[in-house]
Amino acid sequence: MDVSFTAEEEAFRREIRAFIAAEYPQSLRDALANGAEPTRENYLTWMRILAKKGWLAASWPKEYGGPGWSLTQQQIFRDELEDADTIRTASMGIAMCGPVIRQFGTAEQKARFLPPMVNAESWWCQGFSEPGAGSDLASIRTRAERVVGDDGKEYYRVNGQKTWTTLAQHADWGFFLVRTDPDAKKQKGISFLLIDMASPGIQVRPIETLGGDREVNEVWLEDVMVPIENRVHDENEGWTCAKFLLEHERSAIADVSRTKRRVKNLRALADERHDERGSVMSDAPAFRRKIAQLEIELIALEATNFRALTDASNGRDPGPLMSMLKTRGSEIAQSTFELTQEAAGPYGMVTPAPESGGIQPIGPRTGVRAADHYLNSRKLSIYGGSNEIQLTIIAKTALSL
Amino acid sequence: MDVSFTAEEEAFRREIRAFIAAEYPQSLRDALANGAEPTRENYLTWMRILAKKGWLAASWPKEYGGPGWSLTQQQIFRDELEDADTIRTASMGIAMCGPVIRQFGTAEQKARFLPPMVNAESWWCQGFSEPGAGSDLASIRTRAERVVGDDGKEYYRVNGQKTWTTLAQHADWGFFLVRTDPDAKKQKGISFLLIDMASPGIQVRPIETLGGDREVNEVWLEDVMVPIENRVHDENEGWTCAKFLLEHERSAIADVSRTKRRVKNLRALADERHDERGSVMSDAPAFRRKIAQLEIELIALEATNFRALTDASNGRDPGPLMSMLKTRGSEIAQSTFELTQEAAGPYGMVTPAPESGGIQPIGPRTGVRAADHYLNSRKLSIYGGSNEIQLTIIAKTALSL
Amino acid sequence: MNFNLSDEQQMLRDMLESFLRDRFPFEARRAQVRSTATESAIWSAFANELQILGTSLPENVGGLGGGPTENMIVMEELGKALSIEPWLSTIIMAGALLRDAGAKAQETMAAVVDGTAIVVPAFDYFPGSFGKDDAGVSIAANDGGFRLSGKIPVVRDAARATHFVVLAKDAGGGQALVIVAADAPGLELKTYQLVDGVGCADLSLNGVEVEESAIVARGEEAADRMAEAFNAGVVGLCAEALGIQRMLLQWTVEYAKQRQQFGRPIGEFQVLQHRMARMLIKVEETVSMTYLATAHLENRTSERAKIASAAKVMIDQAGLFVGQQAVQIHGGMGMSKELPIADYLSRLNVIAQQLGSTDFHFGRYEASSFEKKAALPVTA
Amino acid sequence: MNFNLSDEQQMLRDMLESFLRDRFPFEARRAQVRSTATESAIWSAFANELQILGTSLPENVGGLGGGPTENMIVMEELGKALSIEPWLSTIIMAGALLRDAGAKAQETMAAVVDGTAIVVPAFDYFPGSFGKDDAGVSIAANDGGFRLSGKIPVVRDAARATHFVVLAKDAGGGQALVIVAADAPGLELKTYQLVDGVGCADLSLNGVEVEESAIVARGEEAADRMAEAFNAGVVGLCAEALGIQRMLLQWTVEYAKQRQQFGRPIGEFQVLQHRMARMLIKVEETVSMTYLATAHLENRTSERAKIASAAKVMIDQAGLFVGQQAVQIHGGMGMSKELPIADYLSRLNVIAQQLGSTDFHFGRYEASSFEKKAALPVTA
Repeated sequence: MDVSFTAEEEAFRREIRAFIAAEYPQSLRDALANGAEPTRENYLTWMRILAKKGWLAASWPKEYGGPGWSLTQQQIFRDELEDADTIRTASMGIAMCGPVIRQFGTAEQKARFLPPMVNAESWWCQGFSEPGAGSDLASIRTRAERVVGDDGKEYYRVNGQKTWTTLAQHADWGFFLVRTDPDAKKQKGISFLLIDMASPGIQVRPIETLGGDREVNEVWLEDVMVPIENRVHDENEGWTCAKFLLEHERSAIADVSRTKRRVKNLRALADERHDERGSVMSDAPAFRRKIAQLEIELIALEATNFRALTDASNGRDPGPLMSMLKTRGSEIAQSTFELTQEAAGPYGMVTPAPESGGIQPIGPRTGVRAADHYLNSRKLSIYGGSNEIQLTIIAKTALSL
Repeated sequence: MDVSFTAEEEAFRREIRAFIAAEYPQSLRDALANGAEPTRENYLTWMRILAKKGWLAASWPKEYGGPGWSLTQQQIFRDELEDADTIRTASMGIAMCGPVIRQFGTAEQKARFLPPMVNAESWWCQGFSEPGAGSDLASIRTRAERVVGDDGKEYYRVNGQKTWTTLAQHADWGFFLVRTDPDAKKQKGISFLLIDMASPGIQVRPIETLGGDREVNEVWLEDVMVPIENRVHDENEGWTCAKFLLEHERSAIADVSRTKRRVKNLRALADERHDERGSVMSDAPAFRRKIAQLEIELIALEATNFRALTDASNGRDPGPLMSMLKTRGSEIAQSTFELTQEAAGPYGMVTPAPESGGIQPIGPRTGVRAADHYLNSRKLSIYGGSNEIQLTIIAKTALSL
Repeated sequence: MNFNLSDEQQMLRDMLESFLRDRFPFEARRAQVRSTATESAIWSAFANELQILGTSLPENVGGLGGGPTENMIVMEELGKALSIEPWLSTIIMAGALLRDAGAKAQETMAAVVDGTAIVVPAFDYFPGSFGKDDAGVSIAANDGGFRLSGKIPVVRDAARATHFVVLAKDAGGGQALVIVAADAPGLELKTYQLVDGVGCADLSLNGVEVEESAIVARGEEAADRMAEAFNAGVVGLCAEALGIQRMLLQWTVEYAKQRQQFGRPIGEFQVLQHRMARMLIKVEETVSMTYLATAHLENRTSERAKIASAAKVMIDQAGLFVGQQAVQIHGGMGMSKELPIADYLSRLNVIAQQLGSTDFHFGRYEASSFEKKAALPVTA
Repeated sequence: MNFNLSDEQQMLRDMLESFLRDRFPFEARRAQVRSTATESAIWSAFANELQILGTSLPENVGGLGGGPTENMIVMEELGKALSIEPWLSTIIMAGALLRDAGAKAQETMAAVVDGTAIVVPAFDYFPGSFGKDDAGVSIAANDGGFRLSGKIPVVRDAARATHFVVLAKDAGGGQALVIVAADAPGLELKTYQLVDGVGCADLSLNGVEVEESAIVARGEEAADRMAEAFNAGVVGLCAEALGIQRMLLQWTVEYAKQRQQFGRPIGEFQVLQHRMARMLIKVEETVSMTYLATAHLENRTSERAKIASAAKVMIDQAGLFVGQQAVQIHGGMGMSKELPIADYLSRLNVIAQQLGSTDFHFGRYEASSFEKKAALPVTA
């Protein structure tokens, strides 16, 4: 048993850190101060820098344009990105759709779709949830019928509605679950399609969330024509792709690196803000105890995450640890937002003036928009398979109940 | 809205307090020191004193030999009994069986069974649970067949096994749920019988619980002959009696007065014991916060209990408040035992030497047997309809789910 | 000992409930929050149509002589409708600060009752700050009158105030409660909105001049009035939170009965049934504590501050659970603006910090329960 | 960075697990707890059959040179069997106190390895007391040797000890670690049993005489050894708790699959399924923290005390939940002596207080996380 890093790993960490310090644009930091909503260009600026270095597809093997890092290296990379408070990279392509194409795609699909992901040239969104299919994802109704197009080629004609589609307004491409056999039972009869978001018949409408940025959307599809070669895996095998992908999503959702960064921010805030009795909040025994509880849970989460990595890198199936990471990862992140809201007090509760790109804070910047972020964090236990679904998975798979 | 007591109520409280101070035997206090298990005679000593005063059946109307107190007076009486740390009175007759007989019994049954209850002349136990019928009480299998006895009279011949029967070893009588129609569905086909515990064919065997006193028993019934006139209500109407009774039991289980007393003991203990840093535990911020949380929950419980009393005394059905009182009452009592165990530390963990009537404490008396009492308190969320059952009742009845 | 409402109190509840249901649907609330108008048709109707502004105020200002119970009833209904009317500031807290406090106070509160004035206590509704150096107002004699200078952060309802009641300190540390007109020269407001839609402001007083008559209380009396206003405000918040929790529970149960997943309503899943039962338990505990704390105010018992803090703690905790579970059970819909769920949750979050955080009230309860001190600190 | 066990370590686990399953069924445990014998067939087998007593001890006392990982493996298995053997006291803690501490220490530990000695640290396993006046041992020079006097409360495993390691203070406040034979004249034990079945004693030393060679460390070195022993003991407790939690979860799941209510196994009820999933999560978190804390000991990192305390906090909390829910899901059977559930829960309750309560370890974690102190307090 060993918790130390090797000299090589420590050197790797220094390399990452130095790169970020040198290359992360100050202009980006300035633009995102005061809780402003990032633009598409903000995201792409940093993604292009990483892509140029070959680090955007950090989890990918070399043969597909990734750096070919070990799991520990990937963890170090994530830690350093978050620790430096860099803007998140849009990950639907790299983390979710890419692995599906690598696993189930044809040689043509790999050649066509993977390089633009690696090079920050295509932005992907996920079209899974529907108004009637949330936790019960297999009950999707978006319909894809085979038709012959005006050009004489075979197409899927897609009609339906997707919802809660993150950042769809920025996306070039989407990966969709659609029903290709309406008579088959639930999980059967679903296919996995790659759809050009510029196709005629696609409409993206924002879902307004309280205090949230424009993050989620409804996507309406009306007679959208999708070439047959954009289907990944066999027809009616979409559920296999989705299950594979959800496993990947879940491990990302534990999100240890990011929560570590947020706890650091919380600590800074608690060092600055005074409670009603005039004590700095990190000196108030009750608040300090709450932070300690959070930190201890996070230490355990990181250790569990590490066990899952160890299993995966030794070729063992981490199994129900994935559902645990999703459940506990989301809960611990939510606690962090909750405590940050508490530490920020009224200073975190000021709303942005309409149409502004941010707010004029009434207190220091650390707590800006803490209340909005808290509210937004409630989604963490809902999406990607709600925590109730995860607990059922754990009971069924790990305990055979 | 009013939280004050009237002058009459305050005078009533003084009267109760003076009576207890004058009449509660010091010999009883001495006998029960150091966590000794009370004997039958210990219980009866105090019950007889109360009965002589006319206060044993405190919740009963005058016509049946009770004092005819208002609900507020009853609450004051309970508060004072507990506040003075008096031995509990065996309540299965007064609180549970008596009300059923008053509600459903014949004039003969009332005349025969109620006065001995009021006068501390009969001790009752409850024969409901069976090994296969815990939460699912309606699935009891103890069988009662009608037969003609050697004396030519009609009897029920009862065969079966009851379990978790509290203090059955002391009981003169038991009230039992038995199946009189094996073909009827669950709740139908059950009757409510009063059985003389001295009847041939009854065997009472203790269930050993870890660190617990001899409190619960198995009761085996083999060809026990029960006169037909010992059935309360019609044949196959036993479930009606049981439901009526369980409502009564539940309100008693909130047990506010007793928990208040226990919190007082906890406070005394926390004033005395030092934590690892040398601070008295009631000065340690974390432990003090736990006590405050407990006290606040208890204040809310008492107020909810009072609302239920108000409803009942105004002829309104308190409805799901009863299930809430059971759920929260048991949880809050369990927290009290949990914190008492924590405050007592090793001093509460010493086990009684075998066969002794108590233990030689290694610390002060306040914390003696705290660990045993904690363990024993786990039953509070199990018996009388587990808390899971209560939550289902709340969901069904109050929320129509 | 009883928790019963009188017939008049029951009528007040019914009237207000049906008024707000008809005249203040959720779209009206959204519109009011978006607008920057300082006039409110609802408040005007309270004054003129319903004539309820004086319900809990004394007869010497034209009120009906009610008290904490009437305030509780109103606040619960305002909570149910998620109203942003300044009842808490103007009727409950300013009412307590100015009750029987001389001619100027009575004249001001009389204007409140007829709807022409909105009086707001100018004190930090969210005690605690980043460095306390520049907070606080000083008062000094000046040319026959007095002069006020200083800053007060995060004053709720400030944008709508016609008058403020300011707590100021003189050079010797003596306290004074002073009425200041909102348009007084030297008074500046930096306004902003919080996530619950209420307009707040940081106040700066730069040599604001007031006459002797504007001083409504001094010294210990001023502190006592602050404590009364604080306790009454805390209990009012509890009642508001109760109304909010009730609606969240009701909507969640309705949604769970109708929303289908896995071929049946999600309300049939045992885990959600038990969770909603737990929500109901929390709501009923909130009822119990709100009633209890109100009755203690009503009876002016010696425990009223302790019970008010106990109530705030429990209700904040209940609100956290009820609000979070309402969102969770609504799934994504709970976060969308199509439903009012997130708005109600946001208000609960603000309440948890308003007039003292949960931890502050824990501490205040502990001080009273463990230290047997006669007087409790109000804020710091 | 890895949490993998070596093949030898895996073999140790398998061997011990199968040995305890065969030779120490729960009836044997009940009998051992009831008896007052100080001999244990299990410990003898550890010494002679399995020859594992030296697994984690250095080669200079006849050990195999293992360390924290081996101790973790053994403690987890002892926890699964609810064994009361003094591995924690004798191998882990006395092992840390006496490691490389001179001739007398090595001779004593060599006797441990061959099973002829049981060495027990004589210090309060449950720090904190009712008035601390009479606790503590003094040491004074006497006639070429030394003389020890004082009291030590609640020493675990005392009844089986052949030797104690006593922490004593001289008149100048200097500390010394001293080996004292259990049969030394002037040493008195008041013995009793705790609810987990382990024999404890309050020790009185009334002028116990020892030679210079019995002093194994002084001053800062003595304090360092105490700290090492304490950290190692805490992590050992975590591993024991892990074994206990595993069994409680396993039995609960088995019971829920078999126990019928309302016409089906109670394990089919969603509420209980989710609760058992939560139990599993807690057990897996216990695994993670136990591994992590063990690896920090193994690497002797500067964070080992902090992580040990973090582990104790989390594992105590997990134990409370897992233990209580095991009883709840077993219903009445969970409290009956027919099943071992309550015995396992009782041991978890004792662990939550042993070598520092949950709150103590919270404080120790906080001191390290918030105050950036180099040294952490061990006990007071």
